[in-house]
Amino acid sequence: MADWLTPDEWRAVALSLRVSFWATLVSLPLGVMVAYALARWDFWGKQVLNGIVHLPLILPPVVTGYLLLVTFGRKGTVGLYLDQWFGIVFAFRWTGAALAAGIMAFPLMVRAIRLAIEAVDPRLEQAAGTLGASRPWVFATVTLPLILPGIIAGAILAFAKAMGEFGATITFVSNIPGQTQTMPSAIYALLQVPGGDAQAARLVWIAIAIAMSALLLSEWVARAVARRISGT
Amino acid sequence: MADWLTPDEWRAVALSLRVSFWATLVSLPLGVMVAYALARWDFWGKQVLNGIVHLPLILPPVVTGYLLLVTFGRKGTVGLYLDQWFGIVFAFRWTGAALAAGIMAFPLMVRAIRLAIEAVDPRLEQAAGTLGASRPWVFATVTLPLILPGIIAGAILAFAKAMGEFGATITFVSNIPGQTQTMPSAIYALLQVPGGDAQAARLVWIAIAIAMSALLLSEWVARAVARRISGT
Amino acid sequence: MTLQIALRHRFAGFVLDVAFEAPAGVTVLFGRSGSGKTTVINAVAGLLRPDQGRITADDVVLLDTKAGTNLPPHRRRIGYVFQDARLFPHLTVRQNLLYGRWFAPKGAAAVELGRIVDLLGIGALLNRRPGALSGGEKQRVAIGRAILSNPRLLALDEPLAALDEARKAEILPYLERLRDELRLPILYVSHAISEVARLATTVVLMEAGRVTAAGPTAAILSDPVTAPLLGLREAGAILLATVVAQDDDGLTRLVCAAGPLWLPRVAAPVGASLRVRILAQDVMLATTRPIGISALNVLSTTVRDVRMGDGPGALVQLEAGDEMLLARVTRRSVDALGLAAGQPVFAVLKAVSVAQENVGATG
Amino acid sequence: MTLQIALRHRFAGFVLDVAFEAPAGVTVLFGRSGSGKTTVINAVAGLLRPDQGRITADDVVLLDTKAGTNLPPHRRRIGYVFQDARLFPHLTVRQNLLYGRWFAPKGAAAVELGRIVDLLGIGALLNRRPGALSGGEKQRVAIGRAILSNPRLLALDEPLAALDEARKAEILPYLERLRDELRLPILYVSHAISEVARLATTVVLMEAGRVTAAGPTAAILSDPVTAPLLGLREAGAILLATVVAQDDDGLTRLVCAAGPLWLPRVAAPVGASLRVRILAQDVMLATTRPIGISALNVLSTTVRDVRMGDGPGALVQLEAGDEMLLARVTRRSVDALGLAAGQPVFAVLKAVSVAQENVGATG
Amino acid sequence: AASMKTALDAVAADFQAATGHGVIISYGASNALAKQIIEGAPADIFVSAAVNWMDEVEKAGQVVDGTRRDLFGNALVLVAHGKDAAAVAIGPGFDLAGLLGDGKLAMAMVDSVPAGQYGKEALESLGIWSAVEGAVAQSENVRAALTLVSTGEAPYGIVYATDAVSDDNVTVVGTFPADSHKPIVYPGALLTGAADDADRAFFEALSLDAGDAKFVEQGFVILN
Ligand SMILES: Nc1ncnc2c1ncn2[C@@H]1O[C@H](COP(=O)(O)OP(=O)(O)OP(=O)(O)O)[C@@H](O)[C@H]1O
Ligand SMILES: Nc1ncnc2c1ncn2[C@@H]1O[C@H](COP(=O)(O)OP(=O)(O)OP(=O)(O)O)[C@@H](O)[C@H]1O
Ligand SMILES: [Mg+2]
Ligand SMILES: [Mg+2]
Repeated sequence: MADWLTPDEWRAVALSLRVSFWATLVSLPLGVMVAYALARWDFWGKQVLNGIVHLPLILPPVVTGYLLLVTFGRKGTVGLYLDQWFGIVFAFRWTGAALAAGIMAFPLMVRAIRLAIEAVDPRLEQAAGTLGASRPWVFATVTLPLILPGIIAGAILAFAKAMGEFGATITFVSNIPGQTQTMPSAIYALLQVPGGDAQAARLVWIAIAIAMSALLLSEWVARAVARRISGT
Repeated sequence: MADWLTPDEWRAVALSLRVSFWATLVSLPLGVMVAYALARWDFWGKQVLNGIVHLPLILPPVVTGYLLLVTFGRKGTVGLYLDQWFGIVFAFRWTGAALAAGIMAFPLMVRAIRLAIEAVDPRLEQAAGTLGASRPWVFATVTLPLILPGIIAGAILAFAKAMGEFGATITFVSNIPGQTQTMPSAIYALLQVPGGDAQAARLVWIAIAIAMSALLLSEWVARAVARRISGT
Repeated sequence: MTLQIALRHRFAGFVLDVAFEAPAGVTVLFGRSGSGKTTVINAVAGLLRPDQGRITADDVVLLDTKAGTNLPPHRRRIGYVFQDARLFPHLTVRQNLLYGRWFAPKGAAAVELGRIVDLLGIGALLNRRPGALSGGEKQRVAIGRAILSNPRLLALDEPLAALDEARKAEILPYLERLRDELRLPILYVSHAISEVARLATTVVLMEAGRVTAAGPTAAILSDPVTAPLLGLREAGAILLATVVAQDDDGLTRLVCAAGPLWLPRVAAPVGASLRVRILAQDVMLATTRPIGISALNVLSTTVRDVRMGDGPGALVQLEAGDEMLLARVTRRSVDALGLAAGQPVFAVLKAVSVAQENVGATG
Repeated sequence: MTLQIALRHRFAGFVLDVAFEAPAGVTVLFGRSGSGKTTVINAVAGLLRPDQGRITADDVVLLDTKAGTNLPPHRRRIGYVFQDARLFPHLTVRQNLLYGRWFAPKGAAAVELGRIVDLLGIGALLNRRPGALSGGEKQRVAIGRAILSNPRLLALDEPLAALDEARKAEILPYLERLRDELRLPILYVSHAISEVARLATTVVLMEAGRVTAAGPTAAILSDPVTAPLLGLREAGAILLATVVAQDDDGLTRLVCAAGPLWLPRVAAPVGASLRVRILAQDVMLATTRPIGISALNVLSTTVRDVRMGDGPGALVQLEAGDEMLLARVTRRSVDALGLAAGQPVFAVLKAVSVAQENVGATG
Repeated sequence: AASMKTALDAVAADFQAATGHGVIISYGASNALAKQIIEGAPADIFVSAAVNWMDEVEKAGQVVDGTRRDLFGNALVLVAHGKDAAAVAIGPGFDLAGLLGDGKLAMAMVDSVPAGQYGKEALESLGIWSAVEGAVAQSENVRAALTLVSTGEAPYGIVYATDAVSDDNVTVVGTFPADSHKPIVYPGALLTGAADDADRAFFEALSLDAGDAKFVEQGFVILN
């Protein structure tokens, strides 16, 4: 493999995997929380939250990237303090790419999980309550297992989106080989070069192969979970 | 309003609305069909179909745009025949922008609808069968009404995505003011010019306002539907 | 219409293997929880495809796994009342009730909506959605929905379990009428022997996936061998009786092979022929005709068989003409009265013992 | 523990307005479908917040809308068996059964899993998931789950409706033991009067959202005014009797205020005190002591009241010492025997008429 | 500027081989890179495809005084789809509209992307902008415009000479006169974040003969 991929490409593949994995993993708990709040609670500003979650979908990715840059950049409103107080820097790091990917994928993840939560029969949650389970326990022992297919769907959507994310990422953290050059960035760069198409196509195939594997895996897991729930 | 938007911007707003609306509307029936097939049927090549549906999510938008170009372009493998036989041309038309937006939004739409279908209790469909309803009727009278919240969710995701779609669209149909210059293209163009930020921000706000209205509307409809189903 | 059913299916840990015939009328599937009743009905309705099996309704083949025939549920037209009501949550009660109408063949003998609604007492619920109904209300709507779909066969899975006695007493005669007037064959699952005795033309006893006995109701109920399977308290025989007169004090006079019979008012015209189930435990035996007692019915019979039970009881089979009667007494009484085959005895029966639900039209 | 319940709630088209007390023991809610029984239980369990209401269990306030107190369901610890089983589809039967264990206070008197599993006959199902259970199996698991959660109160909404007689006969004595041994208060919804008579300490009759009568079981069942509300066939009185001897021929000899009483074997030691429900329709009256009959029990009583019904029947209330008995006879017999208050009569009762389910421990 | 990738990569590789210092190059749209630099991107050298974005960076005080210089130049060409399209003479008032027929003219965005801006300027100065304005399909960047021509979607396009080099499906049918538009220059500068000698060395390497050769190969014009 190392033969037919340049080290830069190779690094792009590894980086994309790392970015997508962490973007998905870290945003998952938050996604579940937000989805739960949107599905089940009524609170002031609910529609505002809902809107904010959808924002990355609506905005051209470049805009999201700029917003990220001015917010989480080294001199950004938030980035500045994260750096000063916690030493956390997103700008031009792979973590920033993960942040961008996570945010771009967030609406997809939340919507999938939310749909799953809305489909849970509240009477089962009531039953758990009468058996002594408090709200958090009901969530952990009844709601969560029942929405697992939705969580898997949300995670795979997020992962796929993170693998393909380009506009916001390149705008936010630029396109630095080995650090922030994900596969889409690498493909983009190759497409800018006369004769880079063949090389780009190779990367595209790799991206497809990775995403398909993840997809198949998720389908398989979701199926196993669904079978368990349907009881056969 | 016409005061503070240039005619080109104004046309971009109108075009974006048109493109998103039609992209959503036309892909909806197909989305429902594909989601149903993925959720309920087992057929050869199911995972291939699943993969293809997800492809636009995984690929950098530029690549998707490029593939659209070589497929549905005037000289594209499919486009050629569409033109010759039906006189349908996508290239450099708003219909092409709608096609690109629809395809980019398709995975999101399908996933939302699929989750909703998977949550339908098959025992209700069985009951409809015993009452004399054939498969298509069961679908129309039981499944479809029950997945309405999922369809709404899928539609709003698709609409939002279509409003924000940029990379594939500009690659496929380029950026012709009044014909294919959607809001994201317009915003992108503005961001390329030093000092264009303020104007871009205005367009961004309009995009947000439109998408939020659509979102609120969809939430409201989904709520009404859910209330009907829960029976209170 | 005769339904021929032969099925073989295995779930993990459960094997269903049944074959029986359900002739016109009501066929009751009776058996303990988990004995496979619902599974049989599901197969008949086409919701379960058994490993092997053949189901025919007269000459229509609903299923034949060998020949590869498997009519889809909607072409079987079986009005199925599920054990769980399965109402459509997005439709109002009225829409639920009328759902089957859309698909019913045009011109089929239609049952009126208003009639069913009144019968089931769901008039006030028509515009509600199922989510806001009580358990019994749901079940009633489900019954209405199945009947109104104009089915060729009704399959009722414990339809009355969630209902109060009063409501049951209203619905049962209606089911009887469906059976008799529309000549609608009915497959009926029930744990309540009174429903069985009243409605059933045929009884199929199931146990752990197999049929242990099947046959005409009267035979099964008065057979001292199968009776205990139904629960001893419910053993009893069915007498055919004819209405002779409606007396002024609210009693109906009938005549059966064993003599005259007074029952609380039976809503049937003079001359009508009825099935009267007499529970074995309601019959008292006397060697001499008792006098000064409140029981109105004293029938002359002959002991045909005495079958001692394992416990303190005994089942005495009595003959009156060509009809059979069962009496359940203690072994102590058998000894005290010296009961033996061939001995004439008087069977004493209180008029009020015979519940309305045990008097049915012959069908 | 005494439960005080006062509720007011309105749904579109239905108003619930009840107030009653459920003392220790079993309180049965009895009423027609849609009368509000489930709604009451939901409010007690905390699943429905009524418009107004106050519910206390001894001095724990579960709900007080005026004071704004509303204990969440999980802190009420009410083992609720729902009308629809509501098992957790993602857990096995065993996990469903043990679900409440996680949350039960440590050290509470624990009911053993094995015991419940045997009782409910669900041993073979433990590793299955609810999706693959029959209707009755689901209901049994739901009962087990509620009991095993170590609740402070059991609320059972028609728990036995989907079960066969044999299974019911096994579960009922167990519920009785729960009531007596663990002194677990039970709220019980049922349409089956035999369950009511057997289990209930207190009966609450409901009709269209209101309580029409409430009180100790014996009083409600033997009251000629409330009895018809329960269904005439089920009217009957409860006699207190003491076991005197277990005879060899399978009969148990008891003694009650009206004299000796023979019943089919009662599984209770000599000296035990029992509640025996005697259905009005099983009692025959005679002006002279009958002889040569199969009925073993002839009790000397005095007529206390005769209440003519609308139809052909009459309810005769009999006195024997300080106990009451009810007999249901025809008006024709009342006339023929000249029954009137103060007249001594013999009440004739077959031993086998008294079903096992009508003999319960006093509780 | 992403269009320099081939040449820059080659120079960087040589530089690394010679000095042992690795070079990390981030390719992107000039505007995005400029904004990133202004927002504190850890960049040492900025090479822009547009003068105005370099101006922005300079205004933001990110450029080391005196290091800015115009590195390369480029030419604007008219390309046509196909291997052997007929050459056209580009001069004032030439009939581009007639050439196009009902086809489109592929360009980079004419108001924002440098290549598009130069192209529009050239067409204006030749007096044919108004004739073809309605037929212009504006792409995100030059490469995308080239792709449109390459796939035959648009019969003609205006791109940099450097981009037209290697595409077999397009033919350069004419070059715009250098005086029809502002000179196309790629300014480069050392950034204030840059400190060490290696940075300076590489910046120098960009303009050394060896470096130049690489760029010339790609069609760039050397300006220093
Ligand atoms: N999908 C399934 N997988 C495995 N076992 C099953 C499945 N469905 C039913 N069974 C088992 O088959 C047996 C028969 O089930 P069935 O539902 O026919 O019983 P039933 O006679 O209707 O009982 P009930 O009166 O309790 O409703 C039960 O033991 C049940 O556990
Ligand atoms: N959410 C609701 N909205 C409106 N009406 C309701 C709602 N829930 C219950 N009802 C009505 O309140 C009445 C009482 O319902 P409830 O479930 O308490 O009856 P029930 O006595 O348990 O009846 P059953 O024996 O049939 O289960 C019914 O008429 C029912 O239709
Ligand atoms: Mg069943
Ligand atoms: Mg109820």
